[in-house]
Amino acid sequence: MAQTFIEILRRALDEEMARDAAVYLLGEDVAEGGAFGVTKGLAAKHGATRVKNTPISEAAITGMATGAALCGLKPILEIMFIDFATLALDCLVNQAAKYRYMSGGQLAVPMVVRTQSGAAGGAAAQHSQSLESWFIHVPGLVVVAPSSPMEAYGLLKSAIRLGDPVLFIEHKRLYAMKEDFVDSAELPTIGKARVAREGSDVTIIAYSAMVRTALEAAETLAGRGISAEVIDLRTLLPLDMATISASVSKTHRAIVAHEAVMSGGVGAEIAARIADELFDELDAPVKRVGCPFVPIPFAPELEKALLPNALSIVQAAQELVR
Amino acid sequence: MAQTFIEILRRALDEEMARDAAVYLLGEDVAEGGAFGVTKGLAAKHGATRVKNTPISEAAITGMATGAALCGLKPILEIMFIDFATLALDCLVNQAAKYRYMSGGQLAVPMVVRTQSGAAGGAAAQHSQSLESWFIHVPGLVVVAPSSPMEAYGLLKSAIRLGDPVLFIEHKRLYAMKEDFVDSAELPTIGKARVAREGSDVTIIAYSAMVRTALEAAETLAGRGISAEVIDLRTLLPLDMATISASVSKTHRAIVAHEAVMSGGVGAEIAARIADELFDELDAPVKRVGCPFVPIPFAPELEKALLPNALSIVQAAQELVR
Amino acid sequence: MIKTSGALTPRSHFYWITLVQSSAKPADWKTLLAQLWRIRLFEGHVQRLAAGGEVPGFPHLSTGQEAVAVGVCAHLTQNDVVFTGHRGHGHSLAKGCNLTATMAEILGRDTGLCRGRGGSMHLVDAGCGMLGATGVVAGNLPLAAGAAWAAQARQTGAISVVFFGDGATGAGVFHETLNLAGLWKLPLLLVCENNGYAEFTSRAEHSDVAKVSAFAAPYSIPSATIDGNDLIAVHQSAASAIEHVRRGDGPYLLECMTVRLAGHYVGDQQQYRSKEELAEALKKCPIERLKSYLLSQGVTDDELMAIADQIKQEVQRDVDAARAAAAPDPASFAEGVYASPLLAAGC
Amino acid sequence: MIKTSGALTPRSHFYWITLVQSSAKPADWKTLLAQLWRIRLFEGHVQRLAAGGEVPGFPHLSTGQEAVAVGVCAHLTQNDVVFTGHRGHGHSLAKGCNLTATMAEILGRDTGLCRGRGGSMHLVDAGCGMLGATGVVAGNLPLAAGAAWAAQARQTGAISVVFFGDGATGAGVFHETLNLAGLWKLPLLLVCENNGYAEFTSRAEHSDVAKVSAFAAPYSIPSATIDGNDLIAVHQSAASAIEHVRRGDGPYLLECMTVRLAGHYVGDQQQYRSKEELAEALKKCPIERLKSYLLSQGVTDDELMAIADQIKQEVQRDVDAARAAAAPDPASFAEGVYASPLLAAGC
Ligand SMILES: Cc1ncc(C[n+]2csc(CCOP(=O)(O)OP(=O)(O)O)c2C)c(N)n1
Ligand SMILES: Cc1ncc(C[n+]2csc(CCOP(=O)(O)OP(=O)(O)O)c2C)c(N)n1
Ligand SMILES: [Mg+2]
Ligand SMILES: [Mg+2]
Repeated sequence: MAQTFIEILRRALDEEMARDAAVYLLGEDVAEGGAFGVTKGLAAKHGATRVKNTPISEAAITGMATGAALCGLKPILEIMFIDFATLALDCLVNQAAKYRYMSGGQLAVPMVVRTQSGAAGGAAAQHSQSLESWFIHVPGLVVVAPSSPMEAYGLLKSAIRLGDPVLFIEHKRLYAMKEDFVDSAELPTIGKARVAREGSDVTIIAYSAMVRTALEAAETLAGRGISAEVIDLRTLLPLDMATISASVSKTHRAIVAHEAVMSGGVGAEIAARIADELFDELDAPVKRVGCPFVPIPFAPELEKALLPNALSIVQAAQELVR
Repeated sequence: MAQTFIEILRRALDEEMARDAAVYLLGEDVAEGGAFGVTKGLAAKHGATRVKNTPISEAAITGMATGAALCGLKPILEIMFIDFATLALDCLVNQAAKYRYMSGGQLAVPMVVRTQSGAAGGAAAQHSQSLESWFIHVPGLVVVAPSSPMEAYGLLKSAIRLGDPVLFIEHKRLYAMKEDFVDSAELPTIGKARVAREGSDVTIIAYSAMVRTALEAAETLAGRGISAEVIDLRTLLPLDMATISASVSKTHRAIVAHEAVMSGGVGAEIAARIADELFDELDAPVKRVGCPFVPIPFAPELEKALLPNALSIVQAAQELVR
Repeated sequence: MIKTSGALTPRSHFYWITLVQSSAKPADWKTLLAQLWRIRLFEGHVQRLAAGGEVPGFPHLSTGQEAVAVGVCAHLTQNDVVFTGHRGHGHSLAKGCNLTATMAEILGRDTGLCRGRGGSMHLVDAGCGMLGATGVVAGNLPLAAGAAWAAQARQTGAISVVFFGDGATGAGVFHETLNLAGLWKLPLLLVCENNGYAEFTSRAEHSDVAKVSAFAAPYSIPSATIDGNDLIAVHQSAASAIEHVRRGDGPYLLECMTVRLAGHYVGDQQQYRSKEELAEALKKCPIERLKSYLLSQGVTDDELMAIADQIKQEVQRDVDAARAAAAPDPASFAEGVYASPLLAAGC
Repeated sequence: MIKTSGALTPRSHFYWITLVQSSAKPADWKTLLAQLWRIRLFEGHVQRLAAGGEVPGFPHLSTGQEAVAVGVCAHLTQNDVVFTGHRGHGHSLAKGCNLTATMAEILGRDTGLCRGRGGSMHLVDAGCGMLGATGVVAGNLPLAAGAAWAAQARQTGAISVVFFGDGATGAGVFHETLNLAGLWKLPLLLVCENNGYAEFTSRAEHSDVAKVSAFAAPYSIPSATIDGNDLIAVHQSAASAIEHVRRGDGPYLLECMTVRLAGHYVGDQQQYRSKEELAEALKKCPIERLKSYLLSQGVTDDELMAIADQIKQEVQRDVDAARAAAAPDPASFAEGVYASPLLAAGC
C-alpha cells in the first residue's frame, strides 16, 4: 500500500530507534509529532526520554545534540524550518562540523539534523527558503536532500549510521507524496547519486522536490523528441561527480535545476565543476534553473511566478539542444 | 604619508560620522577601539552615545542595528570575526535583507555590518573562515570586500550612503597594509568592479586580500611571458559581470581566486556565469583557486600548506595558457 | 478625558483613543470593547476565509487574546512604534492599520499593506507605526529594541512596543535584548502574551519558569504579571508601564496571562488539549468579561447590541472590499528588493 | 581522606586527587597548591614563548584565575567531562591533560593533543574527559549540556562541567542552556569565572547584572557566588555543588569572582586598566593567598619552596619536550575531516 513521505520517514525513524538504543530524537513539538507529524507516535512507542520536546531554542538544542553526540548518543534533531537553521549555525558550522578535525580525530559528531525547506502555498519569505548551498561550503558536514519517500527512507537510515554530522533536508512539497514501501536489505551509500531516468541528449541534474519536476520536464521533452537523462543527486555534499561526469560525457549538455536562488546556489558549484572538468565534453553551456534573486513573496500569484517549474527546465533544454 | 588599512578605515568612519548625524557605531569593544583598533578615538571625538560598546550578543546587536535602521539611524555594526556572523544570521538573512521587500517597499535597512575574515597566523578553525559566499545567496543584501586601504575608504563611504544592508568584509591580513591617502571627490559605485592590472592572455578575478596575491602572480607570469589581467571585484553582490565579460572576451581565459573553500564559494558562482554567458569566448575551462575543503588548521605549517598563494594562481594560469 | 483624533494615516479610518488611566469611564470602555469586537470579527473572517481556501499560508489567530493588543495600544501615539510576531493581526488593527488593507494583505492582494509580499506574518504599516511582524519567534525583540534606541538617540519622545509569546522566552535573543534594553535604558515596552502554549507544547514542557516576568529581575527591569483577559487590568497596567518607559526610566516587561481560544494556526485540531481545558478557556473570554462589567455599570444590552451591529457591518464592508481587490501582477514579483534598480540588475 | 590514583590516561603523569570536603587537611591543600603553581608556571612559559614568537595565534592566559580550575576539577573523576573556552589552559591541566601534549598543541606540534589542528583555544583530550574548548564565547555551554544529557540518558553517573566567563552571559545561548538544563534536570555544573571583563570592556558596560548567579534564579537552579581566588572556598563550594549535581538534582551555577592578572590575550597592553587596579588585582593572587594560609597552619617556607622547585623542574622538562617535538607534516593538512575517506574524496 502506498504511504506518504511522512509515514515512510516515520518508519525509518522508528526502525532506527528500535535498532540502536543510542538514537534519540529532539526538537520543538516532536513528542506531539512535530509541526508536520513526522514523529507522531514515536514518543509513545520508544518512551518520552527518547523523544524530547524542546523549548524554542534552536541554538541550544543544536549544541546539545552535538554535545550528546560527542558522548555516545546518536541524536536526531529536528529544526522545524531551514529558515531557522540561521539560529543554529554557530554550532553546526563552528562546532559540529569541525570537531573531528579540530580534535585531531579524537572525537566525532554522529548526528542528523532533519529540517524542512522550500516554498509552498504562501508560507512567505521566512518559511520558504532553500538554503542548502550554505552547508556545502562547510568542511565536515554532509548534506542530503531526498527526492521521494523511499529515497528518504534509505538515505535517512544511512545518515543515522554514518558517523558524521548530516543535514537532512526534506522539502515541504514532498510530504504528501506517496509511494509503495519496498523492503530492501541494502541502504544507499551517502555520496552516491542515482540516474532517475536515462536519456541521451541532455542531462538534467536535480535534487529534492526538483527531481519530480525534472522527470516531468523529461517526459514533456521526450514528446518533443529530446531525450533527457535525469540525475537525482541525493547527496549535495559530497557531490557525486563520477555519476555526473558519466552522464554529461554521454549527453554533452547539462542543466542544473533547483529551487534555491541561483546566485551562490548549489547549481553554481555543479555548473562550475562540469564546465571545468568536462570542458571538452560540452557542446553547449551548462544552464541553471532556479529562483530569481528575490525573497519568496506571500501572494500565490507572485510565488507561482517566481518558482521554477517543469516548463523552465523544458525551455532551458530546448535552448541547449536546439 | 602612507597610512595603514586600519587608519584609513577609521578616517572614513570619522568623516561619515561628521557628515551625517544619523551614523552610529556599535559592537563589542568599539568604544575601546575594537579588537583591531579600527574605531580607536571615535568615541572621544563623536561622543559615547554614538560609539556604543555592546555585550557579547551578536544576535541582539544585529537586530538592534536593523531596528534602528528602520527608524532613522544609519548604524554601522562591527561583528568581530565573520565566524561569529553565524550568530547574527537570522536577523541578517530573515529580517534585514527582506524588510524592504516584505514591507512592499515601505521600509528600508540602511545599515553596514563591518566584519573581518580570513586566515592568518594560527587564528585556527573558528577565527579564520571566509564565509562571504553565504551572503551572495541572500536577496536583499549587498556584499563588499575591499582589497586595499584606499579601496576600503571609498567603498565603506559608499556603503554607508547606500540605503540597503551591506556586509563589509575586511581581511585580517590587510589591516597592516599601507597606502598613501589620496583625496578624491568621487566615491566608487557599489556594484562596479575595477581592472587592477591590464593584460591580454588570462583574466584573474579576485577580491579582498587575494587581489594582492593575484597582482603578485601577474608579475611572476609577466616574467614568464604571460600577460594577466587582474580584476578586483570590490562588490561580490551584486557581481559586475560587465567588467568580467569585457575582460574575458579579450583574454578568453579566466581564473577565479579566493581564500574561501571552493565548494559553494563565490568562485563557483563566477565560474558558472562565465562558463555560461561567455561559453563561446572561452579557450579553456575557468579555473578556480581556493582553499581545499578542510577547516583552517592551527599549526602554521598546516595553515600555510592549505592557503592558496601566488604560486597557486601562477600554476593555474600556466596550465590554462599552455 | 478622551482624546480622539481622526484618520492617522491616509488609510486609517477608525478612531484613535488615548484614555487617561484614572479618568476612564464606562463610555471609554465601550469604545475599547468595540475594538475587541473588531479584532474578533476580523479574525472570524480570516478563519472562515482560510477554511474556504482563500487565505494563503497558515494564519495564526489571536482570538481570546485581544484585550492585550487593545489595552496596550490605547496608550500609544502615532509616533510610537509596534513590533509583533506570527500572531499579530490584533496588534496591527489596534495600532491603527487600515482594516481593508490588513485583510487584503492577509489575502495576498496588491492593495494589501505590503502589496501582498508580506502576508499574515509580516504585516507592516509604516504610516501608523506598525513597523513589522516577524515569523521567526523572538526575532522581533531586538528589532524593537533597535527602534527604541533610535528614538532615544534621535530624542523623538517615541517609545517602542514589542508583543511576543511565552514561547519566545526560550530563545536566547529575548535575554540578550533584556540585557541591552536595561543597560542602555531604552524606551521599550516588552509585552509578553503568556497563553501557556508554544504551538502544541504546553508551557510546562518548555520551561520551569512559572512567570515570564521573573526574567526581568536579574536586570532590575521592572515588570508585572497581570490578567491579560481583563481589558481594564491591561489598560491600567499598560498605562503605568508606558508612563515609566516614556519618562526615560528604561524598559518594562509586562506579562499578560491569556488564553488562546483557537488552535495554534487555522486548521490545528488541538488534540493536545482536553475538552475541559477548552471549556475553561472560553470562560475567560475578554469580550464577555468586559461586557459583564459594562452591564454591571448600567450600560444596557441594547447599547452593546448597537455597537456590535455597527462594527459587524463595518468589518463586513471592509473585508468585502479587501476580497474584491485584485491580486498583484505576477510580473511584478521582482520589484522592491533593493533601493536601486542598478543593484537589482546585477544580482 | 585523600584518594590518589596514578596516571589516568596513557599521557597523564600527575596525580589525581579527590578530596573529601570536610576532611581536607593542610597536606591536601599543599597538593592543590602544587597544581596552582603548575598552571601558573605553564602559562608563564606560554607567555614567554609567545613573546618570542613561538606560539601561533593569540593565547589567552588564565593567570590569576587558577584556583577555579583546580578547586573544581579536584572533585571530578575521569568519567566526568569538562568543556571550556578561549581561556582554558588551566582547566585542561586541572582535568588531567598531559602537560607536554598540551604545550605541544599550543605550539602547534604534531605531538599535541589535537595533532596541532586545534591550538590554544581548542584543546581536547578525550581520554581524560577534557572534551573541548570553543573559541566562540558561550558556544561551549550547550555542548556541555548535551554531554550531561548523554550521561543522564546512558546512566553513566558522570557529570558535565562547563567553564565560561562573565561575558558569556551576554550571549543568548547561555540562557537557553540554563532553561534546558533546569527543565531536563541535567547533571551539569556551570562554572562562571567572573573576572569583570570581556576583552577590554568592563562588566559595567556589558551588563547591569551584578551577580551572574542571579540568572539562575528564574529557573530555580541553585547557585552561589563565591570568592574564586580562595582555593579553599572554591574547593568547598564546588564539593557541595557537585554533590547536588551528582545526586541527580539537576544543574548548579557556581559563580567564582576572580581577577585576570594578565591581559585579555598575550600582547594586550591593558590601557583600559589603571595601575591601581592592577596593583589591587595582584593582591588577590590565589597562590599567594593559599601560601599565606598554609604558612599560618604551620607549613614551613622550606616545604613550600621544595614543592615549587619540583614543579618548576617538571614543568620545564615537559615544556622542553614539547618544544623539541616536530611540527605536523604539511602534507597531512587534509586528514581527519570525515570518518570515511570516501566522503572526503567527494568534496
Ligand atoms: C525560531 C523559531 N522556531 C520555531 C518556530 C515555529 N513556531 C511558530 S509559532 C511557535 C510557537 C510560539 O509560541 P509563543 O511564543 O508562546 O507564541 P504563541 O504561538 O503562543 O502566541 C513556534 C515554535 C518559529 N516560528 N521560529
Ligand atoms: C561569540 C563571540 N563573540 C566575540 C568573541 C570575541 N571575544 C573573545 S573573548 C571575548 C571576551 C569574553 O569575555 P568573558 O566571557 O568574560 O571571558 P574572559 O575573557 O573574561 O575570560 C570576546 C568578546 C568571541 N570569541 N565569540
Ligand atoms: Mg504561547
Ligand atoms: Mg570575563
